[in-house]
Amino acid sequence: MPNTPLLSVRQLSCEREDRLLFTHLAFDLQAGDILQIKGPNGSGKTSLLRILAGLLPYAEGELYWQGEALHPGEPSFLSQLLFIGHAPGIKAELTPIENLLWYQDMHQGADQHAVIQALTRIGLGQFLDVPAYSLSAGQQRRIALARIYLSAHTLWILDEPFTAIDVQGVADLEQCIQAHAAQGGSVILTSHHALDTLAGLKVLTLGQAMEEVPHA
Amino acid sequence: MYFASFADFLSMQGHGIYVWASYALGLVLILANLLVPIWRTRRLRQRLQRRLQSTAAPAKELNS
Amino acid sequence: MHKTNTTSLAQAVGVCIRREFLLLVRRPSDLLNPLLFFALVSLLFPLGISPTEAILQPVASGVVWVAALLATLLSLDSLFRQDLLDGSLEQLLLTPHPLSVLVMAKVGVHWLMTAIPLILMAPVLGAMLYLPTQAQGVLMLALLLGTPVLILVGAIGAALTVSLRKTGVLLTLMVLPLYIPVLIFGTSAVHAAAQDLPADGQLAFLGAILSLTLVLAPLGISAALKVSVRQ
Amino acid sequence: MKDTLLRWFHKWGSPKWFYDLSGRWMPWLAGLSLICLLVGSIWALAFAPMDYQQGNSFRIIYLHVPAAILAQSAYMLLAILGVITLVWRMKMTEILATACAPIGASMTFLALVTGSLWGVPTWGTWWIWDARLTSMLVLLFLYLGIMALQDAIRDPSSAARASAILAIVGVINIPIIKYSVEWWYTLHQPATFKLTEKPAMPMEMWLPLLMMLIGFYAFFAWSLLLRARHQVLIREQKTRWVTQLLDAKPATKSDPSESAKS
Repeated sequence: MPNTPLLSVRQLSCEREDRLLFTHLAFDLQAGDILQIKGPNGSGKTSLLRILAGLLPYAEGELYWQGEALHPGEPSFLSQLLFIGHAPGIKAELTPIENLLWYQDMHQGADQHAVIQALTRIGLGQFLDVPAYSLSAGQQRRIALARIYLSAHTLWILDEPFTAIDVQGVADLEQCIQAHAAQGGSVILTSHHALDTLAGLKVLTLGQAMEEVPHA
Repeated sequence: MYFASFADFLSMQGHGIYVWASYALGLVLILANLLVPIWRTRRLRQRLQRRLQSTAAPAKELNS
Repeated sequence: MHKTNTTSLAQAVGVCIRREFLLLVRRPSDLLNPLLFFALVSLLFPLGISPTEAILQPVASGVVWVAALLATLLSLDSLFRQDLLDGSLEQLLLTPHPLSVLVMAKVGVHWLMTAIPLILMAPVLGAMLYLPTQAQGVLMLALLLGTPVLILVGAIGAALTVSLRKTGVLLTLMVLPLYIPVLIFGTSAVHAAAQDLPADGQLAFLGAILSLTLVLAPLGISAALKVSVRQ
Repeated sequence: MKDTLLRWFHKWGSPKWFYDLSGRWMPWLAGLSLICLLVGSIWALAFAPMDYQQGNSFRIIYLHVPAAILAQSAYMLLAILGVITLVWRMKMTEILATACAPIGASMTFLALVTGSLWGVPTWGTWWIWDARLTSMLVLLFLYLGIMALQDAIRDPSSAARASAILAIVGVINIPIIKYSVEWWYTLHQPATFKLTEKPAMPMEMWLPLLMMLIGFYAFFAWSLLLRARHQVLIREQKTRWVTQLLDAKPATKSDPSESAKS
């Protein structure tokens, strides 16, 4: 097939605490797509992201990555995935640099300079050597978000990336997401933030079919 | 019958207390493992039927 | 499309070891508590039974081993909990590297930082309980072979109960029965050495249990972590 | 042949199929276990000969040995169900494992108490650190550990998968524990008469034992199915087949969130 979708989901249903969050969910994600998951709180947005990342078992459905069936924890998939969830994943005793260096070394390797640059870009320039426990929750979350600037992963799954970021930071992050999509990567994110300015944006509201958003 | 009389059967030359105690415990455990699930299933079915008939009550999760 | 060159496993393990080391060094109380507990339990026995050598000397190896067992179990309770709470445990699952190897790095550093001081302390407590000096060496060797098993098996229990808020007795109930072979061979090794008998049979057994646990436990720990995180 | 096995495997995997099938098997199991246990115990108590050394307390062997065998095979079953649960994620094996643990635990307890009661006339006390009794005590703690873990985790399938891992770790450790306790017993206890060692048994002794063993296994299967059916009803209470099963009138308007999970 000319372009197998990067990620395709078929008949996915998810049950949490015996409450049926969504059922028969199906969509395809092409390279270059930016998919925004919308829906009221508790409609299963985070659960869907965690299922795609392989962090949550699902009752029924199939997931395909580049055409092949995707099993949770598949190394070939994980080496292409950047997942930033609700919990920042930051060790409080380590400094932002140490935290970020750990992530880069676990995935694609990075040098100290690039890490410092990313942290400064996200607004943590003065807190490079401060242990994370003395930073605010928002700042800790930004350490995790700084991974976006350093990431060469194909698929980004971001859960509410724009919370705890100031206006200038949001614009910078949007521009980074747009560039990533332009280079053939794709992003799945949840956000209450309006993203209509992004090209290639698709919106999936849980409970309704996915629809293209005409580029403004 | 191995024993001469019923009394002899009960006393078993002094070992009766231990033998009968063991078999009593065996009976208790076997009955428990049979009656407890039966009773619980019956109770669950009744509560499920009552909830379904009423259908008004929200589908509260029954787990016992 | 992006050409992603993932870091090598050796590099990832090295980074994990460095991080664990940093974390433990920056939170020394976690290291100190098990050692204090170890000394305290050994102190209770003379008070509880009697201070005379005739009574303490034969039970010395048992007391030291039971205290070491409980101290290790105490240090394991919070092995993964903080990682789960701050989200780094699920990120560990999301790395392309095999989880069982990364977990070995973490548990290995934990053993190095908690069991080695314990092993160095054991002869002191042994002497306090009138353990003959010729048994001190075997005591340390037996502990050296036994504590990794205690920590690896205990880590499986810790991984299984990481998502529960309070686990205290549950972890002990699950894991202590599995410690019995180590306790039996460990104490009898020291006991034999105390009577100038060869203890290499028991030590060989501890070594066998250690090699079995080194091979199988990481699989158990990573499977348990995957069950606990994927909830 | 392979696909029929797979199809059978998957059929058993669906709770509805299990519920119907177990409904048909249970009467037979009930009959078999009642007959065997009744005849077996009467035979053992009244007709089997006394042991020349231990006297009538020997009759407890007809209860102690089947319970001990059942205790260990139930743990093996727990481990096997655990492997299937972890590898194939089958809901039914989760349910069967949850149902199996309490029965195994009560059989271990029965074996433990009958073992010590049996020992009283010969040892003079109700507990000595006999190798087999101690291993039985450890097995009881292994069961209690599994049941405590199953109880502690809220989500039923995570609880089943977590206790499956503990069961597998436990089953690997059982031979090691048994050997080390055996070795420890011979080290400290000079080889006195090992009470629980079965002396060579003549025909009229092991026939009732065989009968009791069959009875115990049938009872085990019966109780397992009973507990499993109860678990099935709990976990499938929202499905259509359970609603029909309860032959209650389904809600007037079709319930939108109704999902016919097979």
